This record gives sequence, structure tokens and C-alpha cells, in this order.
Amino acid sequence: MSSEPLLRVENLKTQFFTETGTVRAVDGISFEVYEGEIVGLVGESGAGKSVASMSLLRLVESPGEIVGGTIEYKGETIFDLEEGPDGELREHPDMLSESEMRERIRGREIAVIFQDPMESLNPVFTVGGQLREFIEINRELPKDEAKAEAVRMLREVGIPDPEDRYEEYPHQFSGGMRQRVLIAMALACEPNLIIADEPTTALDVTVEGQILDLVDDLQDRYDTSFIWVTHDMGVVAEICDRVNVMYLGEVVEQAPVDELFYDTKHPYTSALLDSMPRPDRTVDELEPIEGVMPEAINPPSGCRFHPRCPDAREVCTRVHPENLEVDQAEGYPHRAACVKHDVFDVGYDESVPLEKGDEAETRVGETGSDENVDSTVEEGQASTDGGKANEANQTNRSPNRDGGESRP
Amino acid sequence: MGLLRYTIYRLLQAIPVLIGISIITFVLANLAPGDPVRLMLQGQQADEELIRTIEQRYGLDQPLHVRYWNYMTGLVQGDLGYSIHRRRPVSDLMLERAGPTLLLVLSAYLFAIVTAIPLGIIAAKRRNEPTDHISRIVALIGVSTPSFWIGIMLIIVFAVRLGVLPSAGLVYPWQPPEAAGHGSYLEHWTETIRHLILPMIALGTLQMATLMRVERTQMIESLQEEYVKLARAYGVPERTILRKHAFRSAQLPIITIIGLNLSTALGGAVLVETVFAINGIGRLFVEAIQQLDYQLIMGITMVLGFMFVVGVVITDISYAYIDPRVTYGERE
Amino acid sequence: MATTESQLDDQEPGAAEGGSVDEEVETRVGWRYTLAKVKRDATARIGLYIVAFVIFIAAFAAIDSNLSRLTFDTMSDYTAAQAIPFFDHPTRIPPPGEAHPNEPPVFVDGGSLSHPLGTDPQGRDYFTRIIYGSQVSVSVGLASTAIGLIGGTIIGSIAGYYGGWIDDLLMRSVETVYAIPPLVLIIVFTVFISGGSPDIQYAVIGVGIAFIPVFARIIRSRVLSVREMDYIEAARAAGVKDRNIIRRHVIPNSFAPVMVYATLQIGVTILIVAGLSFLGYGAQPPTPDWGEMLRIAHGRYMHSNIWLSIWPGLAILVTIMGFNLFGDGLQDALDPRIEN
Amino acid sequence: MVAGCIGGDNGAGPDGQHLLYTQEVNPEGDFDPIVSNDAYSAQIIHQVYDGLYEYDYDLELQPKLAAGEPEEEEDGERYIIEIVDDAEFHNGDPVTAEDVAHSFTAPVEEDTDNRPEYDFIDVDGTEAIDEHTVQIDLEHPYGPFETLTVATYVVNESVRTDDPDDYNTNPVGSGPFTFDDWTSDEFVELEAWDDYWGDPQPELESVRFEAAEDDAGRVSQILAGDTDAIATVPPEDWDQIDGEEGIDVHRTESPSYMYVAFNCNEGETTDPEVRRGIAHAFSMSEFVDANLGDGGTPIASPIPPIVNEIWDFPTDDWDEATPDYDPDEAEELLESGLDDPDDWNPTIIVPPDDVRIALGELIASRLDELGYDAEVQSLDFATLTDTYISGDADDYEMYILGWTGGPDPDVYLYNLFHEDNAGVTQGHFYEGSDDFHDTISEARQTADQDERREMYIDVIDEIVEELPAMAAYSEHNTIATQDYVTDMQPHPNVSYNPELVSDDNNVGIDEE
Repeated sequence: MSSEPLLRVENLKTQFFTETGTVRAVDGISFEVYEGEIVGLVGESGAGKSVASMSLLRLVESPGEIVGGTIEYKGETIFDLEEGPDGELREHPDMLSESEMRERIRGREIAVIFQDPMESLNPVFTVGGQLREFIEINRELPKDEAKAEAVRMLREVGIPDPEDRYEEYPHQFSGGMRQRVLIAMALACEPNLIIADEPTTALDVTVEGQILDLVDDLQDRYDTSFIWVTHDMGVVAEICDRVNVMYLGEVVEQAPVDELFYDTKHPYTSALLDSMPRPDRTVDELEPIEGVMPEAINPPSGCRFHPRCPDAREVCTRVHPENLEVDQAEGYPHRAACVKHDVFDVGYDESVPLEKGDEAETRVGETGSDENVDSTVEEGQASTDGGKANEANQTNRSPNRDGGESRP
Repeated sequence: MGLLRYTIYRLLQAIPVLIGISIITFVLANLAPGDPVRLMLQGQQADEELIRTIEQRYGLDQPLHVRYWNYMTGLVQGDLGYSIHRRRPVSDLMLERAGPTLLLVLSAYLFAIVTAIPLGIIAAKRRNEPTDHISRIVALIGVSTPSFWIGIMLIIVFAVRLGVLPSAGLVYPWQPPEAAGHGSYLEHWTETIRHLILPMIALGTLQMATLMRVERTQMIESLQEEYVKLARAYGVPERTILRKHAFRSAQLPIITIIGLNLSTALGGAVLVETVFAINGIGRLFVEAIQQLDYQLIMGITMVLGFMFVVGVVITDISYAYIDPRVTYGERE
Repeated sequence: MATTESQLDDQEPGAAEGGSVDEEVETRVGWRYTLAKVKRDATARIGLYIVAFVIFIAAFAAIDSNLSRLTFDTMSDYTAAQAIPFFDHPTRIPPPGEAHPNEPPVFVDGGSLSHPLGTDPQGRDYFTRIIYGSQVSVSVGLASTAIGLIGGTIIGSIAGYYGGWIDDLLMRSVETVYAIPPLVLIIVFTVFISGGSPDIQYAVIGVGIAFIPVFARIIRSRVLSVREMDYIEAARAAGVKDRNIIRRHVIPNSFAPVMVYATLQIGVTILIVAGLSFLGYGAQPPTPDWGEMLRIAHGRYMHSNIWLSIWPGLAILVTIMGFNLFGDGLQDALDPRIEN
Repeated sequence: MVAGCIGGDNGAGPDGQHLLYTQEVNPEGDFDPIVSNDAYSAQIIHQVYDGLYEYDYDLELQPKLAAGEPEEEEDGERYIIEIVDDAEFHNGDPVTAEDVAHSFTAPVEEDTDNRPEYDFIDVDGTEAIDEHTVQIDLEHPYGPFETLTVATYVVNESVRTDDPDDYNTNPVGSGPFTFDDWTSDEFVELEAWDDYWGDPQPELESVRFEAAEDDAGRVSQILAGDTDAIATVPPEDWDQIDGEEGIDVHRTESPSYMYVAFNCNEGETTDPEVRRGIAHAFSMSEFVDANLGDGGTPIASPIPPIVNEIWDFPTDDWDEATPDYDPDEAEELLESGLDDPDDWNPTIIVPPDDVRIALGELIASRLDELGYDAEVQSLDFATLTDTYISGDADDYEMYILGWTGGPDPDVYLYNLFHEDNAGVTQGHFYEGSDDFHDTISEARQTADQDERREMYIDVIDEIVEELPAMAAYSEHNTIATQDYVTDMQPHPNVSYNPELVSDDNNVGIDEE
């Protein structure tokens, strides 16, 4: 751990401008990533994790746009705004240009591994060809060397007969094997930071375990930093050094992993933890989180979690909590955005607890059942995780992954 | 399965369809009122004996199923029957007329592909920008305009008013230049192209518009694919993404549509050949219908159906060639 | 043609324009919602207006035409008939003295406001004939699409619901029809069935039959997916008759995408019938049909009076464009993925 | 020299003596005059063969291979014709009396499509008397022999009989052009024959025939400069084409006859009052004016004007007798003539030809106004030929057709009015007065042309009065050429067009 972070994100805001309104997918998050560490970005689907991670590469697609905040990587400015002479915001002159981003940052410095290994490889090109292309581009190797390197990387990530498999097409690989290929791609470009966006979500549990072990092992050897985006607290526990918990575009808790698990400061984090099986605790039954996460297009007032929060009080509906430092652990701050902590001092203790089924019901109802049609369709366009319709299928899934879902 | 075996397998699969076509045309032709022998005699007075002789010669005195059987056995041997009106074997006429039609349809496709794909890609890339809107309007007009009307307008403007392109006929590149009265191959082929331009545009516009629309949506979809995002995240230049990563998989539906639209294109050839006085199968069909030349009509319908089936097989094969997920025979 | 068939299945509206309509979404989308969405989309709105306008004109012309027919019964009543303020008679050839054949449109030298689009070689008002042409095109488009839709629904739902050899047999037959270029098939049908005197009603039936395959295919693929749904299983388990299951559950569930396709198909139908009339196998003179008018215009007057060629073509273009825009709008509304 | 021309430019343009001529329809490909039965093959034949006699521009016969007028013997059952002695075929064979005799007997002996026109020839008696004299025997006197039959083209008997099928597509004639190349439905190429025995020698070196079936297509081609000359210009386009720089339209009267025939077999039109009523209901002259302009002329008799002139028929009488446009008269006649005026919905069948469709529409429109719901059916020729001879009032009560023949009334009257041809080439089944049909056949079998004339006048008088068919119009023959094409003049006889080389003209290209 060095004092200067590899990546520093400050007050990042990314919004989607849709017909129905502005979706604040990422609404002022801040975090750092230091060299050699794996930082978790956790939350339910729709929390804005993926948008956040794509924002880091400045690859948010229209109608999305980064509207504020600062992203610095190794002292270079990936994103920053400054105030122009007339008070309007404009891009900071230090900000890397699009071509600089492409040539110097993407792939070379920051690589990504996507969620769905089935969709992330181009079905009409050979696996090796795709891997080689990325190596050629990002390491400026000639074709044959790039190929040799590609084969080496395939072997490195544990693909048997890499020479033969180099020539094969993605559909000839199993899901786990494809995810290994994606990891090989990321590592082969020798970046300093890899953003892994739910890389194991689509895999079944045993394969997931293998992949996590592989990443752990490779991370040790290459000393690459990771941002690990997931909704699975189990994975977080297994792999991350520090964790950022996101809810509706905001980071609500930030702490080293052990601290987060053993000294949870935010009710949402607690709810997440309670909804998953934990090796370190025995509970009679898992408690799913109440309700559905509201739309980022029209977030609840005050604390965005309050409609679903067991600890919610009247004040929570009014006061929007910052993510403030509430503790220290292992030399890192432990931040949480919950007014029940003393630092906020907004009169939580005096406030009246909200009655169950009162506000919570209506809130949930607002975006849930009665306008089912709209919500489902709008999900397709306004879902904060990238605007794809298939995301809609996950909306109703409990954050706890319901067993092994494997695809052929 | 190897390519050859796959091709044969697919062609064999087409046999039931061809049998079906033959039944349809045969039944239609024989349900029709009017007596082919009378037609052949074109109103001349004929005694019963003569009519019977002719019926016997062409097997018209047999019951329907026997005639069908005879027709099919002939068909297997490549005999499409005999055009009573033209006094020539139908297969000869087909061989003669298939060339111009194929030349026209293929060049219309070429025109459609060459224009539609770049325009579709640009439209997808500049989605919702003026370029996109213009190309969408062009495509919309293209799918809404009758090919023969385009032909008429093109003739009025380019052949008559401006006098820059010929208004009728084709020059066949497979013929020696002398046959068309040309001094050199250069002149011959220049003339071939000059003659092709207007009918090609008339027939190709609908295809172009259809392909452009599909290309655009496919590219839009393709550009939203995870693997395209991945390529971007790895610093692949946008141009390479358009031309390679997003492009190739976006072409798969295009290939399918090209194959299936062959049916529309062959139908359109009937109209375009009429407007441009091209001696292809389409015009032959119109003439055969006018003369109620049953055998010829059946032959043309069979050949057009066969062309369509072959076209679909070809597109299937190229589909399998481009999409590695498709093994010859079945998809994964 | 196993592969062909599966490719043909892709031809349903979603796929042709990029991806099938999302199952879960579609079944929950109501018509009200769809229409609301169509109205929000500017291009779809234009399409809707054009379609509404053309249908209005066609209906109007139909009424007008009936009025004329009633009043034209005797020579003496003819003058009374002229009092109809809207249009001239579409087929009546003006008697000597009254006729000015091949008059140019109003904005050209020699044109007059009484014949805004000029007159045809018989001296008939071309504007009237163009207007009446909408009646033929629209009714032909609707009627033959309806035939295709009904035929396709019956065949497609039976094939999809029962599967097995019934499916094989029906779909193979249907593919066979598809393999013959529609225009060719329709001409053969029209000429043979009509016994050599083709007319528009035969063409309508012919076009309808020729387009049964496309509808059958869409319906079948919808049915295949609906069939697997739990409530169908439940209905079947509860002993509901197959026929009723198809009628009450399967078909309504397949309705939306089929309607999109039908809307687009009307445009295709009008295009085909225009071609048919152009070759002389659709509407017969003196029916004011756009294709037929183009045939005459192209045959003899292409050079001497190009206006005769221009107006019917434009009328066809605008009408089909209306249906296409409207159909596209419907499709966009039903497919959340193609969202601007 | 002949071979040297191959590869030369045969396309359009004023470069070299090469003419590209666009026909209306492709020749069927029968270039043997014995067999050939289509006007477009005949146009080729006319260039490749010489006739025994040929029509001049007034449709009068002039000797070509014949050395003089035919000598009539045995009361018109025998003709002796002398032929020139210097005529040769393209292959160098001299044209002999044997060849002439063969040309007259072969259609009968071989029972070809042309047999009806030669059926009266006595095959056994017809023979060569010497090398340059032929004797043609007839079964009976045949009136049109001198006006029609003698215009027979002379074939090369030895080459022809050697391989008739090959001869059909590789004709050897004695005309000014030799047959060079032919592709079915594409083109025919002819080369000028440098050793042409006749006079004058053709100015052109080669001619290429192509075809464009629709009028607009041909006009486009001439306007676009894609061709040197086109046959048949629609009258509407004359002004435009004539006004066009560099293009000329040439026209001439022709022996064509269009008519509206009434079903006299069944239905309401069997009543002559009804027929006259219909004729009064519309204005034929207005129609011709509007639809044909200068392209045709309204006619009153079943004989085209150019033939009337040759025969000096009393056309004024007929013009007078023809019903003119008079709606009141029409209404009256129809009301009194119709058995069931409330339920009369006549059907008019027409071929798919725009002018005749328009005429049908006009009649229907006028009848509509009189309160009768008439219907026009445009039928394919194939269907039409089946339908219009049925005599069934359900099929038709009127049909509009045409006939183009030669300068003899027999062509029109026998084919279109005689009972022999009822249900064959005429569908009105007109019974006529007692001697109506007899007069037609008698005139047919009379050699004396003056006698024939008198007989025909009687027949035509009756037709004009009774109107089994009302004469409509006669269309003119037209040819449009680029102005560098010189001396082109359309011939009244369609099958002579383009008349390239004759006593009166010699087409060439002005190469400036």
C-alpha cells in the first residue's frame, strides 16, 4: 500500500438522459484503488456499479454521460470538469483526449472483464484471434509474437492445449473456459488495473470457485489491482481487500472487507449480508431484503434506502446522508452513509421510527406492481446498469444468487 | 459434414419443395378453362381427328395423374416439356432466357449490397443524426416505391431527357462482341454496364432499401453487444470496431434476407424486364401467360422456384461459412 | 429445408428488424399502451395520419361513387349527378365538346383549376381517378391481407399447436408456396382461375393466398412459444379443448406482432397489386386503379404526357409509405430494444 | 467483303451504312416464306426475297421477278407468267420457273399455315413450261389471285427441299439482302448482297433488326438515340418526336380495318335497331381524333380507305349511311329495339390494346349514361380468340378487333363476314340477306375485277346498313427515323416495312 492511490474517484456523477427523465445512475461516488489491492464494488442490480466501472474508462454510452466529478489515474486526469469564464462547466484542459484514452489507458492501463463470458467474445472470430488482436494493439507486438504471447496467456489461465484452442471459436468453449479467456485478455495487456464486472455471476458455483482461485493466484503473481464489481457478498469475502457498497447510485458504505463484515455500519450492508449464506455465521434462515430497489430516475427523498430500511426513522425521509467516515480500520477509513451514526447529528435518535408497511409499502408500490407494464418496459431503457432489456430479468431476482445457473 | 456433402444434402432437402411447386402449377394449369389444343390452333378450323392427333402427340388425352407422372419423369431427365406456341422445348427457352435474368438480378443485388451496407453502417454509427434520418427516409421511399415506376422515371430522365443511358435491352457479356456489333471487348463490356445501370437500379432499389434497414438495425444491435464494448474497453479504434468487430456478425441476418428476398427479386424481374424490354425469364413469363402457353408457364414457375431454392441453399452455405457456430447440417 | 425454415422463422417482424419481441414484455403490453407509444413517435404519427387520410379518402370515394351510381341511372338525371360537388365521375368519359384529353396539371401552362392534376387521354379528371384509386388500393390491401392473415392464422396455429407430422406437412406445403415468386404465383393463379379474363377480385384472392405462408410462419413461431407457457399447460390439464385453447389463449397472445406484420404487409400487398395491374392482371379498365393507370400511361403516353405516369406512382408511394411508417412505429412500440 | 463487315459497328449512329431498325415484335423465326406466318418474320423475308410481283407505295402490284403482267387463260383457271432471265439467288443459282412453281404449290403440298391463301391452286397443273415461263393452274377462278396471290416470294427450290428446317432459319433468296445471323428473340442481322441482280443496288451495307414490344419503349429508344429507326409511333408521341431535333416521323395510310362487331347470333344485338342505336350513342370521329389524332382515320366501310381508292368504291354513300353521334336518336332506337330495356347489361370484349380498350370504355360510358350498365372486358389474345367466336351472348355482345390485309375486298369481306368463317375468324354470325354470303363467295371465284367490284358494292351496302359490324378506324403505318437515315418511307403493306430498296426509294445513312 502506497500513499498515492492508483486510481482516485471523487464525486463521480453519471446520468442517463431518457425520454422519461434523467436517470442518476451514479450519483456522486468517491473511492480509491491502491496498487495491488482488490477493491469490491457491491450492490444489487441497478445500483449503478457497472455504469460506475464503465465511467472509469469513459465508455458510458449515449444517452448516458458523465456529468461531474473527477477521475484520476496515476496522476493523469481521466475525467475532470472546470468552470469556464461564463460559469458553464467544460472539460478540464488536463483531461486525456479520446484518442489518448484509447491509446494509453484502455486495455493498456485499465482492462476489463465483463460479466457475461458468453456474450463478451465475438462469436464469429477465433478466440485466439481476438486475444491476439488486443495484445497487438496494447503491447505493440508484431503478429507472430502476439500470437505466441496469446498462447502463453491461454496456458497461464489454465486452458489445456492452448495451441489448438487458439484456433477455436467461442462457442466451442464452456462458460468457465471463456471467462478464463477474458481473464487472459485482461492480463495479457499487462494493465495495472483490471475492472472485473461481475465476472463470475454467469458461472455455476464450482466454476466460480476455480475462477476466483485463478484470479487470486494471478493477482499475486502480476500484482495487478482489481476493481471487483459484484452483488455477491460471498465473493467479496473471498477475494476483496476493501469494499464499497453501492445503493441507488451512491456508495453507502466503504470499509476493508473484514471490518465491513464484522462491524457493519449501514443497514443496507447488513441486509445484504443477512440475505446470503455466510460461512462464519449460522442463522436459522436467510432474510431476503424487503421490497425492490426503487428507480434511480426518481429516488426516494432523504436516505434512498429508507423505504426498505428496518431502522428507518422519520428523519431518514428528510435528510440525505453523505458517506462520512464513521470509523477507522487497518489504516483505511470506514465510511457509511447512515444518519444513525453520531457524526451526522441530525437527530436520528429523537426521530420517530417509521411504521412498517406504511411508507415502505407505498414506495414499493409506486414502482412495482400496479404499473407493471411501464416498469418492465422502462427497465429496458432506464435500467442503470446499461440499458439492456435482459437486465430486466434480473431485477426481480434476489440479490442472493439463487443457486447455480449455468448455460450450455 | 463436409461442404460438398452439406450442399448435396441441402439440395436433396429441396426436392420436396420442387415437387410441391410442380403439383401447384400442374393443378393450377389443369384447372384452367380453355383447351391447349384449341389455343395451339389459334382459332383455325380443325377437325376432330387433327385435334386427337395433337392430343396424342402431347399426351393430352391421358388422365391427369398419368400426365403428371409423365411430366415428372421428363423433368427428372431435364425435360421441361414443349412449348406448343413457340414450337420449341421449354428447357431450350429457359437456358436462353436464364442468362439475362440472372445478370439482372445479380447486378441488382450487387448494387443493393454495395450501397446498402455502407449506408446502413453509417446510419447506425450516426444514429439519430441527420445522416441517419436521411438514409432512413431514402430506405423508406425505397421500400414504398414500385420498381416498375422507378424504371419508368429513370427512362424518362436518363434515357430520354438526358440521353445518357440506353432505355432498353441488355448487352450480354458472355457473347462475343461481334454478336452485339461491337468492335472490341472494352466497348462490349462498357455497353453491358451502360445497359445494366437503369434496370439494375430499378430492380435493386427495393433490395437496397430492405438491406439498408436491416443493416442499420443489425449494426445498432451489434454495436451494443458486449464484445463490442469489450473491444472499445481494450482500446480498439472505432473504425476497426465498425469494420470488423461489429460488422461481421451483423451480416448474418443480411445473408438470410438476401436469400429469402430472391423470391421478391425474381418477381420484380418480371416487371423490370417488361419496362426495359429485357429478354429474360420474366418477360418470357408475361408472354407465356398472354399466350396461355401452359407447358412454358409451368416450366418457368418450376425454374423460378428452383432458382429460389438454389439461392437459399447458397445463402445457407455462406451463412455456415461466415458463422462458425453453424456446422454444416445443423446449428449448435 | 430445415435450415431454411428456421431462417424463415427469423423473418418475423422483430427479427427482420433486429431481434424478436421480448416475450414477457410483449404479453403484457396492451394496445392502449402501444398506441400511446406510436403517438409519441413523430414518424409513426405521420404514418398513422397518412393511413387515416388514405382510408378516409377511400371511404369518401366509396360513398361518392355510390351516389354517382344512383344518380347516373338515366340520361336525364345525369345533370343532377353533376351537382355532386366533390369529384367528377371516375370512369365516365365526357361526351364530345366537354372533353379535353391530356390536359396538363394546373401548375403547368394549359392546365386549369377544374382539373388540378390534368385529364387522362379520355378527358377524365385525373385527380378524381387518383382519389378513387385509393379506394381500390386500400380495399385490395386490406382484403388480401385479411385473407393471408386468416389463412395464415389457421394453418400456423394448427401447425404450431399440434406439432409433429401435422406441423411438418402444413409448413412444408406453405414453404412450397413461398418458393414461387409471389408475383408469378399470383399471375398464374389469377389468369388460370379467372379463365383468362383476370380481374381485381381474383388478384385479391391470389395475393391473399400467396401471403398465407408468411403469416402462418409468424403465427406458428408465436404459438410454439406460447404453447409452452404454464397457463396453457394448466388449461390443457384442466381438460379444455384444444380448439378452445388455440382460440382463447394462443391466438390472442400472438396477436400483437402479427398485427405489426399485417400493417407492413398491407404496403407490400398494394405494391404487388400495383405490379399486377401494371402487367394487366389486376384491375381492369376503366377501374381507376393506380397500377392500371400506370400501365396505360407507360404504354402509350410515357413521352407525350409524363404527368400520367407521375401521379399514380406518387399516390402508390405515399400510401405504402404511410403503412410502412405506421407499421414501423407499431413495431418500435412493441420492441423495447429498438428505442431511440 | 461480306465477312469483312463482321465486327463493324452495327449499333445506332450515322457511322457507316449500317441501319438499326426496331420492330414492334420479335420475328417468330420462320424465314421461309412458304412456312412463315407472322408479320415480323415477313419484314425480314421482304429484304431477303424478291416477290414475283411486289406492291408499290400505292399498293399497286408491279412485276419484280416477273417480266410482265400475268396472262389469264381458261376463264381465270390458268395464269401464264414470264419471269426475268437475269435473276439469281444468293448462292448463285438462277431463279427459274421451277422455283416459282414450287413457291406456289409448296404451301398446299406441305399443308403449311399459309395453305388457306393458296388452297385454290391446282398443284398438279402448276408447272414450269420452260426455264422462264411458269403456268399456274387454279381449281377454280379466284378473284384475288391477281391482286394478292401473285405477290408470292420465290424460294430456291433445291436448297429448300434439301433441308426445309435449315432453310427456315438460313434462307436463301434473291432479294437485295442476305441473311447473316439470327438469335431468337434478340436480333436479326442482314448483309447487303453486293451482287444483287435487281436494281437499284442497296445503299446500306447491313441492317440489324431488334424489337421493343411496348410503344413507349421504342419511342424511348429513338429519343435516346439507341436506334436508327423504329416502327409504329403512337400518335400521341408524334408531335414530341417530330419536334425533337434530329428525328423524323414518316407515315402512310395502310390497309388496316378496325371494327366493332355485334353478336348477331344471340341477345339484344341481334336486332339491327339496337346496333344502330349503339352506333349513334358515341362519336367515332371524336374518338379517333382524341385517341389517334393524325395516326388514323375514321372509316365507314369494312374496306380500308387505301383499298377503296384502288377499287374506286362509292365511299361517300357509305359515309352518309353511317350513324353519327346522336344521343337522342340512340336512346330512341335502343328503347324501341331492346326486348328488355331494364335489364340489358352488354359485355364488350376487347384485346389488350389501349386504343381498343379506350374505345370499349367510351361505348360503355355512353351506354351507362343511357342507363345500360355496359361492361368492358379486356382479354388476352389467346383467350379472346377462343371467346369472340363462341356466339354466346353471355360471353359478349360486342367485340372490337381489327384486320389488316391487302388491296382486295375479299380479304375483309370473306374473312370477316362470310358464313364459312363464322366461329373461325368472325364471331358475329351475321345471317344477312338471302344472297349476302353467296355474293361474297361468288366474287371470290370471279376473275373479272369489274364484276367483282359491283358485287362487293352490294355486300358493303348491306353491311353499312345492317351493321353486323360497324367500321371504326384505319390506323396508319408509321416509322420514325433519325434524320441521318435517308429516303425512308413507310410502306402501306406492314410486312414490307422497312422498305429499304425499291424502284421508288433506297434507304441509306447520311454519314456527315
